[in-house]
Amino acid sequence: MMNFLFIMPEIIITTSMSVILLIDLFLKKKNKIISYYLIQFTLLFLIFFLIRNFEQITSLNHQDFSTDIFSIVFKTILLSGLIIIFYYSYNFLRYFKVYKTEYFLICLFGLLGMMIITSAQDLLILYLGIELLSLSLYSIIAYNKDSAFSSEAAIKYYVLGAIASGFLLFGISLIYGLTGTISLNEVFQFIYDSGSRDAVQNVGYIFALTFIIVSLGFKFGAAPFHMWIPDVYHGSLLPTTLLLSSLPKIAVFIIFIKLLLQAFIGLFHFWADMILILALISIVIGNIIAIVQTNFKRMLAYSTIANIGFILIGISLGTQESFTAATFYTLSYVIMSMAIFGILTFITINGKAVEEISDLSGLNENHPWQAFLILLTMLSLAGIPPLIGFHAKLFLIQVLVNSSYFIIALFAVIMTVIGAYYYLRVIKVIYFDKVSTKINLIISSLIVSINTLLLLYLGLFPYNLVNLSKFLMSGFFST
Amino acid sequence: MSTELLIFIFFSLLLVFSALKVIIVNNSVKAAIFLVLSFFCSAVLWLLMNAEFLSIILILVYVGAVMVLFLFVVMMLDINLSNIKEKFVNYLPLGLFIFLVIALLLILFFDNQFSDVDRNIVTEINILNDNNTMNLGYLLFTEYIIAFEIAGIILLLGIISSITLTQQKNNDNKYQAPHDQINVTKSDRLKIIKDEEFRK
Amino acid sequence: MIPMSYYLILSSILFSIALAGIFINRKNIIILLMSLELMFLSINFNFIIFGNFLSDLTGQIFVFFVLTVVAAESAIGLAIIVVLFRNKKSINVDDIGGLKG
Amino acid sequence: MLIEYLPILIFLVFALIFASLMISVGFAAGPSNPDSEKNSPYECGFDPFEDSRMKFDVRYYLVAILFIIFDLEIAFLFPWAVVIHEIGLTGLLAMAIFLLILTVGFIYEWKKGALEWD
Repeated sequence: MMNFLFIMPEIIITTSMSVILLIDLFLKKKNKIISYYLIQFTLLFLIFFLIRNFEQITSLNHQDFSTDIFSIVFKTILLSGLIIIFYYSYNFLRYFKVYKTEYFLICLFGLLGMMIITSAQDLLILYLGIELLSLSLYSIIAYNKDSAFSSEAAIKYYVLGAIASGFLLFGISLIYGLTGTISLNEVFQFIYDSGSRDAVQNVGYIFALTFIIVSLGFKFGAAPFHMWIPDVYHGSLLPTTLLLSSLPKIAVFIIFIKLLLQAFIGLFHFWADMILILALISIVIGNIIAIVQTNFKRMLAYSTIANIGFILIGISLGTQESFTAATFYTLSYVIMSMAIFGILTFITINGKAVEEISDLSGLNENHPWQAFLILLTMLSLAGIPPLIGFHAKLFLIQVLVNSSYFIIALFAVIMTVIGAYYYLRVIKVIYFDKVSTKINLIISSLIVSINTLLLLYLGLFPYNLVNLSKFLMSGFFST
Repeated sequence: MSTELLIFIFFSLLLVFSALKVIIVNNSVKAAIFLVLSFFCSAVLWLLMNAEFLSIILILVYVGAVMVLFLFVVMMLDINLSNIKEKFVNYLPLGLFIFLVIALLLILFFDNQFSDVDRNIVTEINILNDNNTMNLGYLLFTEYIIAFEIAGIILLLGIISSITLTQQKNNDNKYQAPHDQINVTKSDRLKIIKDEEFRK
Repeated sequence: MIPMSYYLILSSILFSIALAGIFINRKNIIILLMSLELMFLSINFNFIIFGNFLSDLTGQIFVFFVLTVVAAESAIGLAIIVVLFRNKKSINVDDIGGLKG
Repeated sequence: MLIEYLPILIFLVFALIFASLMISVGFAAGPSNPDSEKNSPYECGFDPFEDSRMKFDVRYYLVAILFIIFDLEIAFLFPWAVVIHEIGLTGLLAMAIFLLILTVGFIYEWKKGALEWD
């Protein structure tokens, strides 16, 4: 009998997804809360399962579906992130009466896609994981059926996402044609054996890499392929924006690692410059355009683009240090993003969800604690010590200086300073403007406070997260 | 000129023609029909490249199901054709430019990189015999089982999300409910009021 | 035997037609989706060509999965178009300007 | 191998020739003297109110979705059925799981009333 332990988490998710789907069909409308708790219980159980069997799972060595430490740790991170996101989303969706169990189930499909991505060892499974994630994202963006904005955002994202998938596949087909294999390790070996650094001989790989990187740029939301990010953030419901801005970023980062680090590290000279260009354009566009935004979600969208630029800088250097910094940056960005969108999901403005920055004016007068939480996240996003955002940027700039990229380091510092302006503007609105709207809280939540205070805690003691990032990346650089 | 080459040239020209027609016709129904034609031509060309099973699947699934879905949606949306005809010419130069650039780039690239057919890449797979479907099936159910199950999950996601998205909340169709009609009892319809009560 | 480059040139022409179709299409999202189908068709061509000339079946397996996924993807895409049409009564690409982009 | 498909090719060629022949004969031999009244759509003396194409219901779409999904299932069943003796229990189980997953989708569609046609 085959040993199924290596794929057990995926089996558990699929089974419970099917069972909850069937149970939900037979539940009365007022009992739908049961399926929500069942989903949360499944996720918790899965985390427990992974931690319990950590040693046993990571020692397994399966050829097509890796369960090394890297993938198991990332799976645990994704699961715990999703539990918190579901908790935030549930209250919001219930309050605005748009809750359906399908929303969470479709998110679970996305989670399954991300888990498959972390374990993928060949291009076929990687592609299927990416598609599972993308399809579930298309659907939850269009979930708010009554809003024209939402369906517009969905169709834009759909068309661009499908083009990106096409480009990815085109790149994969070229790689397949050039190397004759779709396994990541064999692709690596083939490129390593051919051993040529000459651009003319490698023009096939450069072509394939261009297509793949353009497509990943689309999926990541790096400029100049960022067009969908502001629209989708603006058009979809707040929980959807919360989900989009957090976990898929980790997933795309993992795809970058899998492809660039695991398969194409031999072609480092060719992809480094491409990524660097994307990174610099993203930082400029993100930071400059964010200044003129009045809509809070759009502003955060451009801030996302700028942050993605920073992550890409880390990727483009291609050393162990820089990848560690990029991992650290990704994880801390995801925590920050979950914090800010989490806070926003609990606030209603005249009975509606938060849209404009000016909606929050004078938040401090009636809800000083919420105002303080937003202050913390904004300071962290702006990169002000002693919060985690500061360490993320500092770490990256240190790596740049160590690799003697002084000009880029200077550029990153200047852009961070420019970026601080629009974050501080939010703080000004919250603390110094007059109250103009009736702000209510859906419920006051402990978890969102913990999530936000985590920024401060990790800012004061960043070493755990740094060590985790080092640990995760060490597997790729051991040889 | 061999028969194979003749077939290739005929169907590839037809394929390019119908693909061009897909992107330049105004009417979505016509575009769908031309897409069917291009799928058909591709199926023939795939047959030439020893992909028998896939060429049948292409016709079965794409011509048989996906294009039907497209046509249903076209019919469902009832688009007013008169006001979508304009604005086409404005984008034609751009389209032509993109087409020429990319086509030239790709053709040059492919011609350079893949002109030599045998490039000493040895691939070993378990080939049972020269039956394409059997080989494909054997490979699918030995090496790619995980991918196969993931495909099933993707299909499930397709079902769930398309139903969630398209189903309307209130179904306001009026129809008879024979079951309820038969089970009506006297007490449901008749209320007997006693004479004394009525007088009060 | 037909040379490999003939097939590759055909698939690259198809790919560029599809890409041009995506860019020039300002009338109708459904035709845009059909262009996407063409694009995936040309990619499938690539896989089959390479698989055939490497005498390797992996390419065909890949195509099988791409066909499956793209069918599901177009089903969801059409569902989104149905929702969009209910909200806006139009599927003209130029009418989609509620969001600034 | 390709020679097996020769009958289909011949069939197609003949079908094409005959179909085009019949249509062209119809055009050439039949009497045709059109005028504007003959060519305009007939609707009791006034211009037609609406497009002749009728709007389809969304239920057609839902049925078509189900059709696609199960069409693909059949596409996976074919190669499975051909090699069932070679792949043994593993293949059987794999297909059982696959079918189970799709059955869940089918039950969902059924219970949601996507198949109701009142």
